[in-house]
Amino acid sequence: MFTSIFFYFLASIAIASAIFVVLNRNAVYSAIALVLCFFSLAVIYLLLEAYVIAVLEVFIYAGAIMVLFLFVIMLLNLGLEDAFPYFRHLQRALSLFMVGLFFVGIFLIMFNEQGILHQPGEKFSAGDIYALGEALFSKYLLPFEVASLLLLVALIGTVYLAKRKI
Amino acid sequence: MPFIKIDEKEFEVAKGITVLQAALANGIEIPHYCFHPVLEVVGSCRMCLVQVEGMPKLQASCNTSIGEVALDKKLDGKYDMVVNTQTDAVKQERKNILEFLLLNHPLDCPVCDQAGECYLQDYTFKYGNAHSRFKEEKRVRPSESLGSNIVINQDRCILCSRCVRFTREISGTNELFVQNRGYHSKVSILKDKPLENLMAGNVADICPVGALLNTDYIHKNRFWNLDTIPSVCQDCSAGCNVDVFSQRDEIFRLTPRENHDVNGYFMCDIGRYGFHRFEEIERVNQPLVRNGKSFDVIDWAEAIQKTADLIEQSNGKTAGIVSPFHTNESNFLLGLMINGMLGMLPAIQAEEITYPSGFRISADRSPNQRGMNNICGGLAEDLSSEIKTQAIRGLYILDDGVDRELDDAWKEILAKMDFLIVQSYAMTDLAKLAHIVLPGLAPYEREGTITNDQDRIQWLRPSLSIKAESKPDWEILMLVNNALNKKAENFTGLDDVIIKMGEQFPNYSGITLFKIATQGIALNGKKM
Amino acid sequence: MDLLGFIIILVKVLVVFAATMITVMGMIYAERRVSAFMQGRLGPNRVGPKGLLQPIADGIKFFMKEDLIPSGADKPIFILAPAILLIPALMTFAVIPFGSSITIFGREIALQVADVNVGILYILALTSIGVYGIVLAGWSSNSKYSLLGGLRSSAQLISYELAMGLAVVSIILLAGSLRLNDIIADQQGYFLSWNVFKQPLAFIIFLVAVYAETNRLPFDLTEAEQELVGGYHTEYSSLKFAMFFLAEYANMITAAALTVTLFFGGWDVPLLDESSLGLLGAILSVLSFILKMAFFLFLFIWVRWTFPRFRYDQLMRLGWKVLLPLALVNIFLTGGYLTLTAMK
Amino acid sequence: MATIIKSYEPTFWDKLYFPALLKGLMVTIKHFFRQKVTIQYPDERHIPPDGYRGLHRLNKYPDERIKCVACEMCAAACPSNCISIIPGPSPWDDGKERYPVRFDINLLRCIYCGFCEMACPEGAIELTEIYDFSNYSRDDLVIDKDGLLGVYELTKKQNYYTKKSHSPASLPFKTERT
Repeated sequence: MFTSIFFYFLASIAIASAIFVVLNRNAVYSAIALVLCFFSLAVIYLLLEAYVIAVLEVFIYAGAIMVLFLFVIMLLNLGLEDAFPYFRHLQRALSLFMVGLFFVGIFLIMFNEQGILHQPGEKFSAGDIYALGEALFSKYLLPFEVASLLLLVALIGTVYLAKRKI
Repeated sequence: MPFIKIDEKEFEVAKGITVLQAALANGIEIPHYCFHPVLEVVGSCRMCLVQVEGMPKLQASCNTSIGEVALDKKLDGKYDMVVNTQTDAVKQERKNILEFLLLNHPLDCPVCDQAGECYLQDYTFKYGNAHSRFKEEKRVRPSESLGSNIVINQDRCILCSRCVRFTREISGTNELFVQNRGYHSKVSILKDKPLENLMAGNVADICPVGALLNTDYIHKNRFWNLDTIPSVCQDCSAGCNVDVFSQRDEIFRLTPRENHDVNGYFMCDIGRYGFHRFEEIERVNQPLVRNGKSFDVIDWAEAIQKTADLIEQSNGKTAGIVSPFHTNESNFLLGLMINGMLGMLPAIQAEEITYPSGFRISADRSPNQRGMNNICGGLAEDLSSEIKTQAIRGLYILDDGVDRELDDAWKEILAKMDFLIVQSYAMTDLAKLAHIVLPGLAPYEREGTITNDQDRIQWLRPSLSIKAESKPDWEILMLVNNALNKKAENFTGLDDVIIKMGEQFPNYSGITLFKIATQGIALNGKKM
Repeated sequence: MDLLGFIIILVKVLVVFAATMITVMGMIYAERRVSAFMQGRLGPNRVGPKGLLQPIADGIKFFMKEDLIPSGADKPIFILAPAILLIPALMTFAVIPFGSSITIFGREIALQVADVNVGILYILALTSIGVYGIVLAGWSSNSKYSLLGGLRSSAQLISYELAMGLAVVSIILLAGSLRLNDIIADQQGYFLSWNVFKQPLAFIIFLVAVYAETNRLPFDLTEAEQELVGGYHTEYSSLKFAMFFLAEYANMITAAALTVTLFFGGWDVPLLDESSLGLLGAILSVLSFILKMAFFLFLFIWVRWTFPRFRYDQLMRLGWKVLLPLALVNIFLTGGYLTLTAMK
Repeated sequence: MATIIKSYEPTFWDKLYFPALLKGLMVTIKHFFRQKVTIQYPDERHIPPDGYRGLHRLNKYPDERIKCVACEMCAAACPSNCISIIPGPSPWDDGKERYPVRFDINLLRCIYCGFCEMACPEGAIELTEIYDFSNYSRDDLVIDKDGLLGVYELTKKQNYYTKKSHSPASLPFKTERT
C-alpha cells in the first residue's frame, strides 16, 4: 500500500518533470527538470530493490551526462527558441511521428505480452552486482561489447573532431 | 659707441654707462648690493668687483664707466674695454666680501622675513663659502622702529646705504642717515624726525637684506608660499604697477613692479596698504531685493529679470551712474545698456603729491577716471540737476564701493527715485538704499582694463577668488542687457567686451589683454 | 521496520548530523589556527578560551550579514544552488561505518546510519550530484567569475571522479563487495592488512583525487581568488555563502572518512578484536575512527598551507594523463594478481 | 669563453615529486611548532626601535619656550604638503622674534618620511615613536600646536611605550584607543 502510493507519487513527479523538460524554454531549467526526472526514476528503481541500477542511474545519467549537458548549454548560452528556425516544421512533424511510434510500440507490447510490465518477483536480479555482472558478461556479452565498441568509436571520433592535427 | 667684451661676449654700449649697467642690460649677472638703477652710485658694498683688463686691481663695476679709447690703444685692436666677471681672482674676492659681510650678520634666516628674496642669502649660496671661519661672538644690537611701519634690524644691516640714498634722492625727505663710524656705523633717524613720508614703504623693498622690514608684513608669511600676480594699484589715477602677493585667498602684501612709463621702481604707502580696506567689509554675496526695510535673497535669474523689468517699465527714464572705480568694460557695458543719461557721483579728490624724483600721487583717488570718461561719451555734467530736469525715475548704479560716502543732497535725490539698482560688492550706504542689489566683485577679485590719468591702459588682474554667488560685473551687465535687449549679445569673456569697446571707441581699437600684458599700452600712441 | 528501529535510525541520523556539524565547526577553527601556526602567527584566540568559540562567532556573523541577490541573477536557481551542494555533502556520511557495533536493549546496533550494499557507488553518485550545486551557482549568479569558477569546477570534478572511481575499483576487487562494511572487514586483522599497504598506488591516486574533488588546495582552481575573486560563490553572501562553506567542509569530512574506511581499515583498531571487547571495543573503534579521520582532516589543512595552486592545464594533464592511466594499470595489476591467486 | 651551464636534469625521484612534497610538508609542520612572532596588540605593545618615525611633536627649551620659529622650512620640505603654519610675532621679549601662531599637521596626509625633522634648523619638530593614534574622524586627525606640544610632554623623558604589557598614557588629542 505504502509502496504503491510512493510509486505513484514518484511516477507523477517523473512525468511532470519530463513534461516540464519539453515545454520549458529555458534550457538550464529543462536540464534541471531532467535531473529531477532521473532522480525519481532512481527512487523507483530503489522501490524495485534494484540498488545498483538506481545508483548507476544517479551516478551516470544525473551525475555525469547531465552535467556535461549543462556544461554545453552554459557554454553556448543559447536562447534556444531561435536555434533552428528553418527546421521548425520538419522538427515538429518528425517528433510527433517518433512519439507516435513510441506509444504504438508500448501499446503493442502491453496488449500482446501481459506479463512484461509486472511487479518484480521476490528476488530481482538487477539488485545484485554479481547477477548484473554475470548477465553482462555471459548472456548479454555481445550487446555489451557492441556498446563498448560504439563508445570507443564515439571517443575516437570526438578526439578527431576536437584535434585537427593528431 | 664703445665696443666692449664681457666674459667673451661682445657688446656695443652707450657711452658713459657703467660696466655693471652694461652687464645687467645684457644678461650677465654681477652680484651687487648698494647699486640701484635710480640711486646715486656709492660703491660701498664692493660686491660687484670685476676684473678689467689693463687695470692692476679689481674694479667696482658699478662705479667704472665705459668710455671710448684712442684707436691705437684699443685692446685686441677693437675693444674699448675687456671685462672678466668669472676669473678666479673675482670669485675669490666675492668669497672674501661675503665672508666680511657675514661676520656680524646673524644667520637667522629661519626667522628673517627676507629669506627667499634675500640678496645676501642668494649670493652666499651662489658665490660664498660653505662655512664660516668666524668663531667669535657676533655683534648684537637691538631692533629699532623708524616710523611709518618700518623697523630696522641693526644686526642684519650690511650698510649698503640704499635706504639712506632713497630718502635723500627719491623722497627728498632726508630722514635716514648713517650714524657713527666704522664698527659702530648704523642706519638711524633723528629723534624728532622719524621716517614719515608716503614713500617710506619702499625702503623695505630696496633693502637687499632683511634689515629694513615692513611691520605690515613682518612674521606673516614666507616668500615662497605666496602667489605673485602682476596687477595695477587702484588707489589713485596714477595707476602704479604692483605685484600682489597672496596665499589661500588672502592678500599679504603689495610691492611696486618696475614700469618706467608709470611708476619707475616705487609706489606710495597709500596704495601699499590700501588693500586692507577690503578685508573687513560687509560683503554682498547674493542678489538681494528690497522687502520693506530689509532685503530678501533671490536667485540670479530672478534678480536679472526683475532688474530688466524695472528698466523696461521706466520707459527710458532710467539713468546710469558709472563709476571711476570700475573697469572700462563695466562702464562701457552700462553705457550700452542705458540709452539715455549717464553720469557719475562727485569725484573723490585729495591733495596731489609730487616727489623730487618725479614720483606722483594723483589728486584723483579713483583708479579709472580717465577710462570712464573715454568710454562713456557724454557724461552729464551736473547729474543731480539733470535728474530733476529730465524727470529720471530710476537709477542703475555701479557702486564705487567702500570709498564712497554719500552726502545728504544725494541721499535725498536717491530717496525720491522709483527704483534704485545698485551693483556693488559691499553693503555701502548706496546699497542700503537700493531696491535691488546685484553682487559684483571687489577690487583684487575683478579683472579688466583701467586707464590711468596719462591715458595708459593697463590690465587689472585678479588675485582673489570670486566669493559665493557674486558674478563679474561685466557679466551681470551683459545678462541685464540681454534680458532687456532682443538683439542680445553674448560675450564669452573680457576679450569680447574689449573688442566691442574698440568698435565704438577708436582709441581702444586693436587692444587685447595679450597686448597690454604687464606694461600696458599708451593710448593714441602717445608715450607718457 | 518496527518503531524502535525507526527511533534508533533517527537517533543515529541525528548523532551523525550533529557530529558532522561539530566537526565542521572544529575544522573552521582548526583551519584558522593551524594556518596561523604554520605562518608564525597565533590566529583567532579572543573568542572564548583559546578562541574556541570563534566558529560560533563566525556563524553569527554569517547570520547577521545582508543577504544579497544580484539583480541579473536567476533567482530560483541562485537560491537552490547552495542547498543542492550541501544536501549530498551531508547525505554521503550516511553509509560510512564509524564504529563496530554496540548492543543495547538486546539489539545489535551497527554504528552506521544505513548499510547499503552498493555503499561505495552511493558515495560516488552523491559526490557527482554535488557538482550541480557548483555549476548552477556559477551560472545563476550571472557573473563571469562565478561562471568560470563553476565551469572549471565541473570539469575538474568530472575528470578526477574517473581517477578516483578507478582507484576505488581496485579496492572493490580486493574486497569483492561494494559494501563499506565488507571492505572494512576485509582489512581487519593485523596491521598490514590495511589497504594502504596492499594498494599504495590506489591510495595515492585516491588521495590526490580527493583533494581535487573537495576543491582544496593545490586544486582549488574553482575559487582561485587571484583570478576569479571567489569562484562560483563570488556573488553569494550571508547564509547562502555559509552553506557553501559548510558543504565544503562537510565534503572534506566525508572524504577523510572515506579515505580512512577504504585504506586505513575504517574503525579497525590494529591488533585488536573489537567484537570480543563489547562496549569498550565499540568505543575504541569509534575513537580509532575519529583519530584516523582527524589525521586526514589535519592533512587537508597541512597540505593547503604548504603547496601552491596548480595551473588549470597542469591540473587536467595530471588528471587525464597521469592519474587515469595509473589507475587503469593498477586495476589491471590487481585483477591479474587476483586471477593468478584464484587459479592456484 | 662561454661557460657551459649544465641544465638541471630531474632524477627519477624528482619526477615523482613525492620527496619534494614531503619536504614541503616538513617545512610547514616545523613552523607549526615554532615560537610565534605575533604581538597581542592591545594587551601588549610593540616597542619601536630608536629612529622609528611616528607621531610628530614640537620641542620646547627647558624654560618652556617653544623651539619652533615658524620658518616653514618643514612645510617647504614636506613632500605631501601636510604641514600648515601661520607665523606671528613671538610672545617672548628676547630671542627669536618669530613664533608659530598655528601649527597644524594633517596626520592623514603625512607619509612619515621625517624630512621635516631634517629640514628644521631649530630642532623643533621631531617624529616620536608613537604609532597608534587612529581615530574615527578625519578632522580629529589634524593635530594642532597644543597637541604637538602635548606629545612632547608625553615623550620628553622616556619612551612612550615603556613596557610591552604597559598601557601607555592617553594622547593629547582625541583618539579612539582599544
